[in-house]
Amino acid sequence: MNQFLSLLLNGLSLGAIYALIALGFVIIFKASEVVTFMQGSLLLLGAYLIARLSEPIGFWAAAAVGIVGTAAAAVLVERLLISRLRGAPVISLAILTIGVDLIILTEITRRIGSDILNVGHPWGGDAVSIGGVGITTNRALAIVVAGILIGAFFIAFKFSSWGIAMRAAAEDGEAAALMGIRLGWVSMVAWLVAGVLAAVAGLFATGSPTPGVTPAIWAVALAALPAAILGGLDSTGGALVGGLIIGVATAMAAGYQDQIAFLGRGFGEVVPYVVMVAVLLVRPSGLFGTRDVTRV
Amino acid sequence: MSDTSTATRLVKGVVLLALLVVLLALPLYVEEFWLRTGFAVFAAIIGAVGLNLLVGTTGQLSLAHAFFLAVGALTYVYVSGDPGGSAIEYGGFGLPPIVGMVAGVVMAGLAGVLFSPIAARLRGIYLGVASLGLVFIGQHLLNTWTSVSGGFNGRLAPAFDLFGFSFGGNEEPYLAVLGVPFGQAERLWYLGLALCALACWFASNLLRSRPGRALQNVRDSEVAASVMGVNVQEYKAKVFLVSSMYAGLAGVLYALSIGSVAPESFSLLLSVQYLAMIVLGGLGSVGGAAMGAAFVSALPLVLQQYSGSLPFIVEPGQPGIVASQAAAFLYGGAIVLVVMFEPGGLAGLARRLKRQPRPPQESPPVSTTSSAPADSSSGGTPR
Amino acid sequence: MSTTQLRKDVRPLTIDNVTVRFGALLALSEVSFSVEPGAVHAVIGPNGAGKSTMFNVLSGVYEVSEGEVRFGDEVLTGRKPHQIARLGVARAFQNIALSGSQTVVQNLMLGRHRLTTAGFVSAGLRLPKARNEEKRHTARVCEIAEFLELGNKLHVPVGVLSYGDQKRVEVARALSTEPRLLLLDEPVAGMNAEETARMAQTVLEIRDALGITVILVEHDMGMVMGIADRVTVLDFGRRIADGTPDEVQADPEVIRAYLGSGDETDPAAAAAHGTAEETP
Amino acid sequence: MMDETHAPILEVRDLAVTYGGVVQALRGVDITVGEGSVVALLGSNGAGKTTLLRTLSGTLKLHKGRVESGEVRYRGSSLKGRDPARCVADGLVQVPEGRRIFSRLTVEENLKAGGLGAKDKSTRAPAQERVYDLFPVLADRRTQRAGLLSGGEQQMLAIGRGLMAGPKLLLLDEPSLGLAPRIIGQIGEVIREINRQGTSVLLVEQNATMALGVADTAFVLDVGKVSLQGPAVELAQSDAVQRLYLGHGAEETEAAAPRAGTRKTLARWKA
Amino acid sequence: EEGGGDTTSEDGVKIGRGIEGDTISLGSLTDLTGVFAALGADITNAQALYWKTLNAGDKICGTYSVDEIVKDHGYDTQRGIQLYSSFKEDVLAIEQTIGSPINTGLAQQLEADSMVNIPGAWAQSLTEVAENTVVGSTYEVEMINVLDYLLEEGEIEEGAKIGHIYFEGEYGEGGLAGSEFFAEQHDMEVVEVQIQPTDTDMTAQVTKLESEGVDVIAITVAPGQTASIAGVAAASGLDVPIAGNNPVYAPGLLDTPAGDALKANLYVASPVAPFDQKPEILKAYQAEFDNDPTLGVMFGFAAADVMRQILEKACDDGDLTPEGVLAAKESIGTVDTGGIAVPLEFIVGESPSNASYIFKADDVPGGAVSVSDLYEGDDVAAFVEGG
Ligand SMILES: Nc1ncnc2c1ncn2[C@@H]1O[C@H](COP(=O)(O)OP(=O)(O)OP(=O)(O)O)[C@@H](O)[C@H]1O
Ligand SMILES: Nc1ncnc2c1ncn2[C@@H]1O[C@H](COP(=O)(O)OP(=O)(O)OP(=O)(O)O)[C@@H](O)[C@H]1O
Ligand SMILES: CC(C)C[C@H](N)C(=O)O
Ligand SMILES: [Mg+2]
Ligand SMILES: [Mg+2]
Repeated sequence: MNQFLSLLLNGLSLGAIYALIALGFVIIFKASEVVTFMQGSLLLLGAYLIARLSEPIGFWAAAAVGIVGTAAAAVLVERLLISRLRGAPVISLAILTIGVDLIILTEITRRIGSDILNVGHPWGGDAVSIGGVGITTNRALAIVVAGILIGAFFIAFKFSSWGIAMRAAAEDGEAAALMGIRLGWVSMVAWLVAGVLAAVAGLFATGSPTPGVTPAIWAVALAALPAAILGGLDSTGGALVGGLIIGVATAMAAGYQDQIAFLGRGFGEVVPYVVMVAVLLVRPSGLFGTRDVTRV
Repeated sequence: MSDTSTATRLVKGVVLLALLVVLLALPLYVEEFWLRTGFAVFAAIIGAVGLNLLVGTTGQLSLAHAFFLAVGALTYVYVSGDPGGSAIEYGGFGLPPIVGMVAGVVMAGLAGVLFSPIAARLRGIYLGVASLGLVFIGQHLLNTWTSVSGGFNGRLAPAFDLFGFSFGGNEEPYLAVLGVPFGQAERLWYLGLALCALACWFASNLLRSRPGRALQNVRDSEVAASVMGVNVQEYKAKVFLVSSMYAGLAGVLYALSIGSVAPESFSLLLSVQYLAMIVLGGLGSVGGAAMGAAFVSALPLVLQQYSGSLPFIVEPGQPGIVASQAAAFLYGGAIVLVVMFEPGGLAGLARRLKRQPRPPQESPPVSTTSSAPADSSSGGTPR
Repeated sequence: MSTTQLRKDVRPLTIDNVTVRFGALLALSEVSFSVEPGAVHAVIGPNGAGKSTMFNVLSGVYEVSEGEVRFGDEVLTGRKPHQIARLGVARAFQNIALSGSQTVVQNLMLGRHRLTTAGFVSAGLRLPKARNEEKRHTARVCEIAEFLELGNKLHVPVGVLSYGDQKRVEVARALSTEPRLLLLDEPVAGMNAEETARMAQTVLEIRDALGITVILVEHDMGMVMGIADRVTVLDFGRRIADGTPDEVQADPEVIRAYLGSGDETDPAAAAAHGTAEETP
Repeated sequence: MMDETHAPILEVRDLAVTYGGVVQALRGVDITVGEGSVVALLGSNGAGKTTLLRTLSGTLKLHKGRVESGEVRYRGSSLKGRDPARCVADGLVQVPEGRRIFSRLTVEENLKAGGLGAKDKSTRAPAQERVYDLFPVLADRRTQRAGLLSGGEQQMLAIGRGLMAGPKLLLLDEPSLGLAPRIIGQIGEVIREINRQGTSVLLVEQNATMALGVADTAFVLDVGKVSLQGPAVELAQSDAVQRLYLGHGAEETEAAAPRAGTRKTLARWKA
Repeated sequence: EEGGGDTTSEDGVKIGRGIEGDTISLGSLTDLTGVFAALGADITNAQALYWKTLNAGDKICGTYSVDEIVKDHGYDTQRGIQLYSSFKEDVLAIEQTIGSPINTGLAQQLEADSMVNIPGAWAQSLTEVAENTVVGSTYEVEMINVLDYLLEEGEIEEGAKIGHIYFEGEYGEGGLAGSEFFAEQHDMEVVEVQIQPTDTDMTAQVTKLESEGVDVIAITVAPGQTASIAGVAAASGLDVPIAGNNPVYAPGLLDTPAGDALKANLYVASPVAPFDQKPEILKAYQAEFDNDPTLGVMFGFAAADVMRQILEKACDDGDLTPEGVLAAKESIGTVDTGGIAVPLEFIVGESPSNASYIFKADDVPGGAVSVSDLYEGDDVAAFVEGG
């Protein structure tokens, strides 16, 4: 039972990090219908900046610079590349982000070399106990911060016209422009937000119990993709729920690996995808995604 | 109108013929490395042309291609390979390689048909990522099913031969043309060229005829297609069949080009590379897929081969940028540049060189959205 | 009725008590009427009355909640769209649903789908059978394009054609299936008066030359009253009138629900103003 | 009728536009819209009507079109290089051709989107109420996905959405498309109504009866050039307009043609 | 293909492929941009430094300097194999091939080309190919050694429960086979947990081991996971020794929040001595490069030194053709690298050594201190015989 609770808590905290990244996918998708493949390298960039700067300027300043820097990088990509390709097939834009991702990833991998960079969180490897179950402070904070950020976006979408502007711009840019929606602005803000979210996710993804910044954390973003899909790619709430489901499923599959060993060792790795496919078979647009309706 | 179209067709024919002649003569002049790279490119072209039928022509976004390649490759090594393995033992039927090749193609096709009902429920990016699930599940299966796959490190692939003519291994019977001995690399080159040409020819015929038109209309509007008498589900299943048969053949050639197969090779990365091929090449056209495949599969190698001569490159071990990192930068940059200047893919570039009129909705709208691609019936579409 | 020589296999169409629901919305409510073989039968009614929904039922895109549609002896309801297409029911869409990147001929050749047989193998290998078939049907399709005044645009991608021409391609594609029953949904929307007249003419030609049944949905009353043999009027999913053009035009219910005063240029008569200010 | 002496809200001078540098869509167009007037713009398919509106609203470059020469002045200042969002903020609002509603948004969200460009936020709620009054069917369908509306309902939504921004100059591209006759009459009335409230209107129409009925002046565009212009009532009497746009005289052709045998016919398919 | 283009040099040594004048070319198939980039960079750096020093001094046979052709495959099998074909005509032997699947894929070609090759890995299956020159004990032997050391030192007892976290694949399964064999000998039980190289958070895995009540954690993973395992174990109060194969450790781990836990509990078996035994190598390396070196550096030196000795032997035998080099490798007997690596003896199909260095993590230059000299577990002999 204790193991179960512990796995559950751990899964939720992991899921909170996935949710942050998934929300980045969702926001860019909402604003442009592009699925970005850059979240991984943005996350890495954010974590790298924070880790490199926390020694000279202290953790909090480094965190601020890292988040701003990552957001700036995302905005730069949007301004220099994405915004100039308005009207291009979205699938081409997705491939473009792969190219950019490769460049950033290569450069940061080169800079990190064989080191494992320590981010220097003030909470270090501390742990807290919730209901008798231990969890690192880092992860507990991740849950709180993800909850706050996602809640804020949920409210922003619900009670402002920002969400409508984004979805309108994504569906038909020209018509949206004719409504006075500033396409460049909508898209830029979306990328900026995705950059911020990636950096925040990177901040927590590289804290205890993960050792620090290695190029491998790039792959965390990969696990967040099924989370975003499962929740529904255009749903803020879906990003949260999807992230948590994937987080918990992953933790459970790892923790109860003997019980599912009949499916083959290492089955845990495919669990996120199995969960996602199962959900999609029942709900083809994810749990909370907008259903696809057309008529003639 | 038809005058100019026969003229362009003539030009196209001449260009293709010239290309074929060059490709036929190449083994007489270039080194083995390039022939091997060429063979890998041929394999990639076959796979990309198949994927393009599915994604570009029919609008079914699939990232499962790596899985179908794996089915083809593994079936080949199992059917034509011998039992063996030291640490991990694996089985094999040891049948003639041509049997293995055909079996690989058929099994991959079968896998595609089995997947198509799932695919039929999903659309756009949801289909894309769900199909990615197949890749992960497939890799897990291969890692677990060691008696077939040889486990994590994989197993050797038997060399190909056809009626006693060997394409690898023993190089028999001995053959030399114009004084150039035709060894494994040369022979494989021709095998790849022949299969690739056949695959491209078949696909372009398909696109220009009844099934191709039906598939394109399924992409543009499923409802319209079905009202015109196209059985949409059946066609989707069929295109999955054909596309994964192409993937299966590509998988067999992939095994031959590496000489071994390991589950790890058939990863998400491979699927994404195939998608990049057809997008960078230009969705919907056979020539585009071929160009994209050459671009994606050969460029990293070419760059690595030559980036050493760039001025700012340091020897491995020195601080700075080493050749392979430069190659990665250049490759990433090349992808960005292609999309920036030809969002519709390299095929658009070729077309521009030919200065043909350019229809406004050139690149078929494969959207990653949940909605059917550019469905005019959704009411919001302009005329 | 005209002097048309009917195609022998053209049958009467019977719509029997058809109801279509979308949640609480009754898009069609117990609608019944029948269409004589070889007639031009118009279906009119206000926006949202259920005309396109009726077409969606006839072509199998929507399932009925209740009721039945019969084409001769064949029951259409419950069949898939492609099965209905094989029975010779063709449709031109209200919102253009062509393949924009394909040429006019290629779009029309899709119409030949049900009449041709080339499969993946024979087409991919360019077997003689497939090639001959392709040639024969291409020739026919060019005739049809010619007939719809598209003769000089055969190899133009339809995406660059003007709206009017695209509408013509829609009609031509439906004709290319050699239908027994042709459904036209607003074929002259976006056309000016002269072009409308030409399209009206074409519809009559189709009926007369091919001897098939045409069901026409259109808001252009000039055209409808000019060429329809019979008119059914829908309002809020219900059939409110059915008769000859003259009868229907005189029906007060139809005037109230649909036609308005008839003189649109006189703003005082239009109900609009009243609506704007008197709706509670 | 409007007074012709009003200062123009819009002046188009010698405007030439090409697409992709090759297709000459407009070849020297001069058009004036007087402050507070309704101007109709007629022309057959491909004449360049939509192109003109795109130039005004700043969306031309989204279609790879370019202004080659000439100039456009809106309320005294040049529109050159002004982006669509600025145009809307300045009160220049276009209702695009072919509906272009946001099919995945609900009806109400579509209207909200239409109001995003309005400078004065307080006008949004009353504007929305007014649209619902004009088209009660939209009010019934507030929460329905717009893509599921019937063709005509979508057209009503498109027009309603355009009204949400509180335009000073409204550009309407074929608003009557796919609408029932009674609603077309209603649209004509709406145009007059908003005009009375101070909005100038440039109306592109195929339905010349309606357009000439509500317009003060009219222009006819023919392959990229203005071929006819004048007060709407006068233009309605001209031969060309009568024949091509009002359909008078068409009936005769229609009746005569089949017997004359000049029309192409189609033989039955035997196989 | 040139066929047998062998010639004889002035001093009577037969030479062929891969020797041009006084220069021997060696190939290197490494990973500088993929998942093992960190390891690949260190090995590559070290080897470059080794040859640089050698070329400036004694050279091979007093005559030949060494030139490297380094290719980066980014851990992509297909690319690795294509890159092999790009240089196989130009190199005499290969001093480094990272990636088990790539080594497996190349096996046939290595045999056909008589290409002596030093894999950057220690899997049992690699020893089956005569050309492969595995520098160190196999993963199995390593794991037995480190567990035996813990038993010897009283850190664990007979009948203990071993929790083993391991990678999918040959590396992980090799380590697991070692601990399973060891457990059998000592009445122990193994709880296995498989992970993927991409996993970074080990909470769930450690939680499982904790609930199973294990007495020692064996790990066959990569450094990132090591830190996570130690950190989570410490946080949850699972204070047991951690026994690892050589690739589990990197000195950079000491800067992570898990640093203290690692210093307290981690024991690693390694084919190469930690830096505290060879401070001169660390110094030389740090003079040239500014990164925090891992044991990959020691391995790079050791591998280069083994290659040098084989080439010297071949030269002495008068045959520096590939076949000559292969023959030299097979007949060289025990190779002593002067205490960089364990003593090696190459017999096809067998672990080249039974010994390992055992070290603990510590805040010293190089991040590790040896806790014993060469260590050979009592059970290793039995394991090697039992096959
Ligand atoms: N798939 C659907 N889901 C929900 N409502 C629908 C659907 N299809 C049609 N409707 C509704 O049913 C009613 C009838 O629509 P239909 O398209 O048949 O009208 P129509 O008579 O063709 O109108 P128009 O003349 O404007 O084209 C409309 O109110 C529409 O909103
Ligand atoms: N995006 C484009 N690219 C190239 N040519 C175009 C484009 N849009 C329009 N054209 C061409 O410009 C000319 C004018 O088109 P426009 O759409 O302005 O006509 P229109 O008067 O609005 O016609 P309609 O009544 O059919 O709406 C036509 O010849 C058309 O083919
Ligand atoms: C260093 C080791 C972890 C290398 C690993 N055996 C591989 O796959 O290459
Ligand atoms: Mg309709
Ligand atoms: Mg227009």
